[in-house]
Amino acid sequence: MKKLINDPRSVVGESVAGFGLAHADLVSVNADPAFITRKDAPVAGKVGLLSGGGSGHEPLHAGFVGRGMLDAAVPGAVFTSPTPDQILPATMAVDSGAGVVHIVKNYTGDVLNFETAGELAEAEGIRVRTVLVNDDVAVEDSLYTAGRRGVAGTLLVEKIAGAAAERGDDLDTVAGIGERVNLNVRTMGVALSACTVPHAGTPSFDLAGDEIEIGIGIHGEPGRHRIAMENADGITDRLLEPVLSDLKIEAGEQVLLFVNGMGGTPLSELYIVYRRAAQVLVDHGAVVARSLVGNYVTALEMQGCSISVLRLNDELTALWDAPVHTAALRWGA
Amino acid sequence: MKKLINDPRSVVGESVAGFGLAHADLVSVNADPAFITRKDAPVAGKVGLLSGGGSGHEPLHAGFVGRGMLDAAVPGAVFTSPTPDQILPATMAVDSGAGVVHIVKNYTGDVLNFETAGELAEAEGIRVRTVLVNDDVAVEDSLYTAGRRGVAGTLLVEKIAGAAAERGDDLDTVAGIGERVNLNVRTMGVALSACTVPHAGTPSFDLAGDEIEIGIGIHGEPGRHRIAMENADGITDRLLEPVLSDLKIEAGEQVLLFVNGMGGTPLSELYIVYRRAAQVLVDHGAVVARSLVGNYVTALEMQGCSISVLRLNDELTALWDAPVHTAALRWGA
Amino acid sequence: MLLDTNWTLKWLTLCAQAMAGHRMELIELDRAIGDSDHGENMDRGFQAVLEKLAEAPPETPGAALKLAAMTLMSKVGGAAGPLYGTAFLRAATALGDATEIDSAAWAAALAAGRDGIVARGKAETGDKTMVDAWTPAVDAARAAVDAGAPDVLTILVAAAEAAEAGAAATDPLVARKGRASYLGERSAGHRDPGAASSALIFRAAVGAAA
Amino acid sequence: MLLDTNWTLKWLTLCAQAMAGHRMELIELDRAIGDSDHGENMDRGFQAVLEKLAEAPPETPGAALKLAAMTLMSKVGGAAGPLYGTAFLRAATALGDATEIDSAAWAAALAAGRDGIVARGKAETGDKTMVDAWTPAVDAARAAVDAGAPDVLTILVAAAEAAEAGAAATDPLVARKGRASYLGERSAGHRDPGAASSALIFRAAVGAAA
Ligand SMILES: Nc1ncnc2c1ncn2[C@@H]1O[C@H](COP(=O)(O)OP(=O)(O)O)[C@@H](O)[C@H]1O
Ligand SMILES: Nc1ncnc2c1ncn2[C@@H]1O[C@H](COP(=O)(O)OP(=O)(O)O)[C@@H](O)[C@H]1O
Ligand SMILES: [Mg+2]
Ligand SMILES: [Mg+2]
Ligand SMILES: [Mg+2]
Ligand SMILES: [Mg+2]
Repeated sequence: MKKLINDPRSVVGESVAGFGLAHADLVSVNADPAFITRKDAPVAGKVGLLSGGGSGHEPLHAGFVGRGMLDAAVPGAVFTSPTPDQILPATMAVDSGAGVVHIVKNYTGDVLNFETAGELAEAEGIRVRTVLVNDDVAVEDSLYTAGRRGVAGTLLVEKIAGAAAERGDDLDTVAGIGERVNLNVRTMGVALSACTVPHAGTPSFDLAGDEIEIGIGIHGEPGRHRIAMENADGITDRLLEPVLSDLKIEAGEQVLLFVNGMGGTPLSELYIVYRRAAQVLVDHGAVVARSLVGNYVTALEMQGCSISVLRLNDELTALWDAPVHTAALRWGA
Repeated sequence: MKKLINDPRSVVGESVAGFGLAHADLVSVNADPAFITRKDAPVAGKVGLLSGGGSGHEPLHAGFVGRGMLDAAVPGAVFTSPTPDQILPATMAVDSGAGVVHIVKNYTGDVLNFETAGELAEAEGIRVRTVLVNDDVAVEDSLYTAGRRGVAGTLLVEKIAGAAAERGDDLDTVAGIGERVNLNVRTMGVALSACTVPHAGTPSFDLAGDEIEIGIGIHGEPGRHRIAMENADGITDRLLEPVLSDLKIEAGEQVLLFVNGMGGTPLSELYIVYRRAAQVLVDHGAVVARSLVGNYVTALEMQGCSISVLRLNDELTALWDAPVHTAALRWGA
Repeated sequence: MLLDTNWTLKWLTLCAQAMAGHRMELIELDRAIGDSDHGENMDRGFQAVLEKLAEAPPETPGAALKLAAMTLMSKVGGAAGPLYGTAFLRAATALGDATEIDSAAWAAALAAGRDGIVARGKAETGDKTMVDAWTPAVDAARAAVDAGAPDVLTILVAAAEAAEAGAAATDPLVARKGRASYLGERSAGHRDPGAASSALIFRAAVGAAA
Repeated sequence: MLLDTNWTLKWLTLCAQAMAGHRMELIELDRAIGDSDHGENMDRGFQAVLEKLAEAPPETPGAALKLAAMTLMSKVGGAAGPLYGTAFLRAATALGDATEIDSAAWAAALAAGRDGIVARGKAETGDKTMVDAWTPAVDAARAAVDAGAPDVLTILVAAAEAAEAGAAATDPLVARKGRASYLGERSAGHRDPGAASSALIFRAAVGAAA
């Protein structure tokens, strides 16, 4: 394992500290317990937006703290959900009295820890609403699974709900918009290589030189199945098909197309995937009205990508376009 | 070799096409010969700013085309400088009559191809000034080398010269500011792994599991020397020392600190490096007034990073802060 | 013999040692069907428990387990943190202020712990989770009490053996809860990491009484 | 025998074949001390030359070389593109409108080509570049002419052998120009890719006359 780290146990602390130094104009970092807040938190009268989860997905979530997006991010250990003793003070730090929305990716650990933190916050008199993100079509939502995972679509929920909070929507409205985004986004991912969790020291799975994992999440876990390597267009078609059929995109609908890198794939390759995906969508009759391409919701240095499609309407588009000023996503501000 | 590509020979064309589709609001793409221009080029009365070089360094250069930065980017094959038959029409497409500045990284191939293109453009009546970027302190500038390489500092030259052009500076002034940036920035890089050029199919060099390459460029070439793996703080110190001593940074001076990922290193690790580098600079008495952390000037999926330090003054800081609206760098617009 | 505060402290100490000693093994189990963090999380959590116990030594078994519960809750994270935290908390509550615990009280505390895990995680037996170690352990303890086992050590041994067998029995199962459920059929053929760490915890209880 | 348009076309065709056939070998040489693209670039460039020649077959050796020069310039890129482009252009200029080329004219054209490379790239002999193949080739051709070699094939063979020896002689050198110079001492022990491709070009000239 070769990584630019000092000690597997100090990875998150040092990385968050560096993030705080580099973006001191935007965020404040609380070292212990670890959480990051918007510099000007709590913003008077504004609903607070908080998200968190295991580390290793950077820039998610800390990179999205700032005006028009998150008020707080709570980083756990690598691939480990954060704990209530982090989530609670972060929630308190961003509550202006208007309540706080927790954006939680659907994993057992995240759900349980946020559940406890939410109860504790309510006991402190803070109103908390939770938006559960579960956009991954690789996992069937059935009695036989922990339900669909939250993956790259989380960014879209955070951006759009963040814009709603910024314009002054109340707690239920912000949460409702977050849920609407979640209902209208689907994602599917592929890994060309595994990643190495620092404290584990070995790759998260073993993959032959000519194999890829289809239907992976963002924690280095193996995917739903393994197939022989294919070219970019073939892989793109394979990822996009379940996304479109699950989302039931119809001709004429406007969509946002998000090609997300897993961390170790060059941007140039993401654009090759984007090209094909955009073509397929157009052939499908959809209108690609907005797009995002880059390494945003990652799994350390994993090679691969995910494709997300979000069904837009005028309101969601306007909220997507609204100004955002964070370390990793910025426009109009 | 596992890559999200269709055919090694179509990598650049398809990637640029995808880039054009994803950023149709910002850029126009000319397919053959390949070049990318700002949507509204040529901008009346404005000096044109053009850069280019081999592909594989994305988002450099196409990701920096837009308001406040480049008017055109000219992508060559992977790690291969573009040719005059691309550079010339791109130059013509962005000349509004005010002349065009070519920002050229100092490699024999780039220098020769831009030289020819510049002569041909002059023959067409276009005034061309060239800014040669050579910020890499790993290479000694001596009779016995092709001179220092242009690496991550190129981004800083493009941003700051771009802001000068945008505010209406004339050809010589824009070129002069670009040269001033180049004179005041130094960079040093490290590779933890090699990268694989698509048409070559094998990693660009072989590195044992416990070795790293110090003083690498951005073309997958081996570095100046190979050492045993060290921790992030040790590597950071090793990279920063020659940068600071060559730049002769003195106590009280304001600097911009740029930690650039080579493409395959997670953002979290770049922030660990940033943290140490910022500490060292502060101990040195310097003031880290601006910073940039991310994968901006890459070598495909290489793992590693470079550290650049730019000596600032009020004018350079103001130009750095000026609005920029490109696919990969955006603020104030 | 009755279980007392000393035993409880020794048990938690042996748990911490077991997690440190089996850290890589638990990571490796989680690598196969999860995200490679279980051993690291449990190790970090129980080290923190030891620190907390040293700071303010508790006076009853229940107080010790409550401190452990709160610490696991705030230091482990992931799925295991809240689940183990709840289990220890419910067990602590069941024990109340008692300074000495007999077989029946211990069996009841274990059952309360298991019920806590099920209440939070909603897993059933056979879902390939830590429940598959806890439920056999709880059942074995209860059965031993019902059979009139007078000695608490017998209870601890019965529980440990049942937990170990239960953990081993997760090998062929297809996971239906937790992260391993995403793998579907591919989760079969691997031991559940949480069941494995649970077995270590039950075995440590025996060691503390030896 | 005199060199004519047919020979020139055959030469360029054999160059293209050689680049395609030695593509990986040249990539491998460039991988060791450069950026792994030389074989790919030369292959792409000479394939384009063949296409251009087929589109508008030139009528003189000079015209063929000029078309090759312009195509290499616009399709190869990197350092090799402008350098080979300049070499072929200067050689074409030296040949003028001649339809048949004798030994002396060919030796002079080669010298002009080499001078073009040096003018653009500023490399000296021993800098571990293509110049280390070209200069021995030019010298051998000139020496053969001076020695009165009547047959142009003799000249071509002398040049090819000298170029090959020159390329081989770059192995121990430390590069002082081009990308390999960044490696300093580490560039020693590897053949210069541009010298190797130059040797292939000189060898193809023999094949075209055979
Ligand atoms: N719903 C659940 N009910 C009971 N146990 C569960 C449940 N979900 C997960 N677990 C247990 O948690 C273990 C994983 O813990 P850990 O790796 O620390 O958390 P995470 O899955 O969040 O990375 C599993 O092996 C399983 O025993
Ligand atoms: N200044 C120079 N003079 C002569 N030849 C040079 C010079 N610089 C580079 N070369 C030749 O170019 C070859 C490299 O070509 P190529 O790999 O295509 O370009 P690049 O170095 O731009 O990737 C070297 O092996 C060397 O022979
Ligand atoms: Mg986890
Ligand atoms: Mg090259
Ligand atoms: Mg786990
Ligand atoms: Mg090369």
